[in-house]
Amino acid sequence: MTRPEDVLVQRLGEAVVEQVRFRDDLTLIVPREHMLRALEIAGSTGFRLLTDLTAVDRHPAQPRFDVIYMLTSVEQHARIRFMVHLAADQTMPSATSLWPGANWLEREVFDLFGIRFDGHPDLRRILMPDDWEGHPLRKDYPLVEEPVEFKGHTPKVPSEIIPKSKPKLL
Amino acid sequence: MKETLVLNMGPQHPATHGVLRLVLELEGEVILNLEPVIGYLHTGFEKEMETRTYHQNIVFPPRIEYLATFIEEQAYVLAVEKLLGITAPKRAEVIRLILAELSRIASHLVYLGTAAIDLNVTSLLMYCFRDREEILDIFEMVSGQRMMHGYFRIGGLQWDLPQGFAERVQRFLDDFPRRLDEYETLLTDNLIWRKRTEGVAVLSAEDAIRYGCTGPVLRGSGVSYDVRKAFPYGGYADYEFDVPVGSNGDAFDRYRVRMDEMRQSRRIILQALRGLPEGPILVDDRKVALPPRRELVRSMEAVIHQFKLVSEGIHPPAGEVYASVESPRGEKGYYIVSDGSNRPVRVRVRSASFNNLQALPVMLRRGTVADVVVAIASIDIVLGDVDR
Amino acid sequence: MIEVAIVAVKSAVLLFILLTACAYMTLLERRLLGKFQVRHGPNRVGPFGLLQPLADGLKLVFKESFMPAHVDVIVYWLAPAISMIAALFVYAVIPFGPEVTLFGQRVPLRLADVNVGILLVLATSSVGVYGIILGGWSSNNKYSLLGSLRSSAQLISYELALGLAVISVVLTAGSLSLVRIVEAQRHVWFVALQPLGFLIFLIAAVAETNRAPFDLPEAEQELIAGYQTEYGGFKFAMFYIGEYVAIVTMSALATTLFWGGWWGPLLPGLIWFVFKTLAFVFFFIWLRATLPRVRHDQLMALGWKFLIPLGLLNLVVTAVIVVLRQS
Amino acid sequence: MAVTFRYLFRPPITILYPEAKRAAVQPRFKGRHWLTLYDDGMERCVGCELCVIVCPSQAIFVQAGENTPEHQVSKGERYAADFQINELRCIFCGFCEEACPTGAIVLGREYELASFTRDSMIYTKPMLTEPYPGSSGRDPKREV
Repeated sequence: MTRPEDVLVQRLGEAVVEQVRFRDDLTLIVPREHMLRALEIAGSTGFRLLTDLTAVDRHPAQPRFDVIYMLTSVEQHARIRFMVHLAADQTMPSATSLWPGANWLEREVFDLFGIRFDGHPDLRRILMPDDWEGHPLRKDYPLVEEPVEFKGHTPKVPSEIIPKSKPKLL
Repeated sequence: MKETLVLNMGPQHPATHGVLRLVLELEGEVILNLEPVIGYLHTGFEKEMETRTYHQNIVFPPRIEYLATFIEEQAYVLAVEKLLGITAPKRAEVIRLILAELSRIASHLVYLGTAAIDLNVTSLLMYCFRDREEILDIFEMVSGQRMMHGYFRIGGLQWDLPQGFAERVQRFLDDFPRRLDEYETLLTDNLIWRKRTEGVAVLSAEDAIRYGCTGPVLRGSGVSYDVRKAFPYGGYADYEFDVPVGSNGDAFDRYRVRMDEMRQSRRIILQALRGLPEGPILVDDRKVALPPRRELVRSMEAVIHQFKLVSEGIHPPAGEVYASVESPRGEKGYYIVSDGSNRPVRVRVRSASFNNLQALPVMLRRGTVADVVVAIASIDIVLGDVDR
Repeated sequence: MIEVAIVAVKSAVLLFILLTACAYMTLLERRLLGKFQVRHGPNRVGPFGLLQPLADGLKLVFKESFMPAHVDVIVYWLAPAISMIAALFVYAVIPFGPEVTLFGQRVPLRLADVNVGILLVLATSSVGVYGIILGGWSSNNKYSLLGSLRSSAQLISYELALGLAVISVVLTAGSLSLVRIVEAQRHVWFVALQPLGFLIFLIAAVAETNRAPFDLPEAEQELIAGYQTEYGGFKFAMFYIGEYVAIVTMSALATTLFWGGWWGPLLPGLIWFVFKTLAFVFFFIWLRATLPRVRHDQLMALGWKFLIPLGLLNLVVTAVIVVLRQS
Repeated sequence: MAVTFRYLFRPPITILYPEAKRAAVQPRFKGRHWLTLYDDGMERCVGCELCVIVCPSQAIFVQAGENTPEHQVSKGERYAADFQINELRCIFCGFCEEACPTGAIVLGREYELASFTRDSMIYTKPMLTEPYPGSSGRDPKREV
């Protein structure tokens, strides 16, 4: 039996630059310019539900952002994840023409990461106030902290109490 | 040219279930345009979770979505376990499942009560909360807290079940169907209730999928998609239950679906209680789980593990996973990106309410002000979940 | 001279009783709702919360009398007053009991026996709705406006049905005077002769008093208390009194028109009257604890497509029977 | 309507707080903190700061001091010279209790923790330490 993911990968062909499989999750890395086309193909292959659309900030690595699309096939019970590497100054094509539900998700990514989506009908901030400056989920956005109040002592700020360990690469 | 009235409903409004603001453009009482404005409860949980260890982050999920607390914890814990490549022992898994299903009942009861009070059935709210209290009492018995439990651990549970747990749950479940029937007499058999919900806030199956709706909203529209069946997690594959599905996609169908889901949850719990296995409740991996407390006095090694695990935390391998569960509101997923350090690089909370709420303008095309209330209640949003 | 004094004393006593009754109705309602909802209800102020209405009243009177910007000041003040006065005025003609003898003076337990009493009742209770409409309009608030619009729509739909039901009773009794109507029920209460009329009257009465499940003008969950939104303090209290007195009025009317007024075995008439009225008040509260609210278009549909045709039918049938019996 | 009518005669389920309290909180209830003692009166806390580290809301502050033979406070080398918990920050997750290797910090049964000033909600060591062994409800002879 061929799984829907495999069918999709076959149909996408050249558009997929890299396939990553980690703990049964299949991630397809697609270049930015093919993304919309890839989503359209995925949609017609049965992955009709746009479960999630989000981004990850890899600062200071380059390219800085990953934009992630998670699709689900409601009928065939399969999932697929698309990932686009995006430089800080690049924009993404909007998926709102394929899924009206992408509207808010893209607004959220814009709000929290500052990634712009071309062709989005109404790209405004959604969670933060309209006059907010900066994009909070970027890694270079400072976490504003205050030490907890104690009598006669000023402890370290919360995020420094457990030191962040060095990333170990597989 | 027609004159229209722009009405700001919320963020302080009795029927918006939190700090939701709706901008309505009205002609008389008929809605021409509707735009939900969210973000009033945005607390930056995703950012905060990046600054804490995997273990500390257990406290956040129930605070994000405060009605189905155990399901939230389950979702997060499952995601981290998937990242680590471990599974909890069988007994822990079953206990989680029982508590998650109790959470589902508790959450649906809040839906039922608030949906009823939005239509001014004031009494039902109290009846529902009475039943919910009993569930919360059970939760307190198990975890020591009624809502923000912090009971699930990565790789298992904090404690085993207390004495008398099964009997208490059994007692609740024995009485529960009778109460549900009572509520159905109050609502399902009530002409006014049916008139107010049938054909109101209709969402077609096609629209529901296009807007990314999940949970009872999607199932009410006739799509049988339940994460518990589609991508079985946490042992759901072992139990028999049905996925109730509606047909018209209106507020009444969503109500029916939730009522039936409560009965199904009861069925699952009964099966799970009967088949509750004995055994450990925490994985025996000192890199993930704290050593048992009795070892701390005897073994120096245990103390060292305890110190190391608490002060440094868990180090999952670099990678990214997405794990989701079926919350009472729909698919609740945690997407965790790890770089191999003790803190996540990114935790993305896929919330069902966020997507479901987005479909509100579609549901209320040419509806009236009175329908807004019904529609919001039928989506059953939790603003903490929407804004995170 | 002595008649005037008696009427004055009676008015004062009645006013006092009504206002107190209205205050205690809030307590009764809250306690009963509490009972319905398996909780206690207010019980902090005084034994069983008996002083709660007093505390509420004092609070409302002494509260700062605020006024939102851009209101139409005169109408804004006038509206609650209309609402309250209209509600109280109805009691001029409601008979509470048969004549009693007090201090050697025969005192009828009513303020006046107007020969078109029932018309007066209907007329004044309609005036009460103007209070709501004007209040909502003058508040300069969108919710209030919507509430008052709903109220006017409701008034038109239900006043008619109410009237039709009442006319059937009038035909049966052969008089417009409330006292005569009650006296005509000495042997058979009209609820037995006019069951359909009673049903129509009951539904219309609930709608007329803006009570659940027809409390659309207030509709807390939709319109945030509708026309009352911008009112506070004493002005709000007047609205409140208006509303609760209207409930008592409708209960008293139902008793008078259909349940034989003061007639009843053993006990004195006044007690029977009060007892029956209280039973209806209880019914109103019970409805509130149980039923969902209807939508305004459904409310209109119920009124126009259902109640009014039925009322007309009832009227025609009654008329035919009355004529047949006379001939 | 019959349903609500039936309820009219059922006893209320709410309790008249504050006159009537909840019958009993569950044994596992996570309430206010206590620093427990051994049954000989020694402090269990050894000032290791694990609770400080694990606390997700950083509500705990510990300053360790060295035990000396003349001034022996706990059964280890060190003891908590100062121990404060900001109960306003505390989210009652119970992680501190779980992390504590000597079982010194426990969450008690008290849930009425309201106060009028922020200052009075910062519990200091004298407020946190049990007045006598076992007064927090935990057996002072227990192993951890």
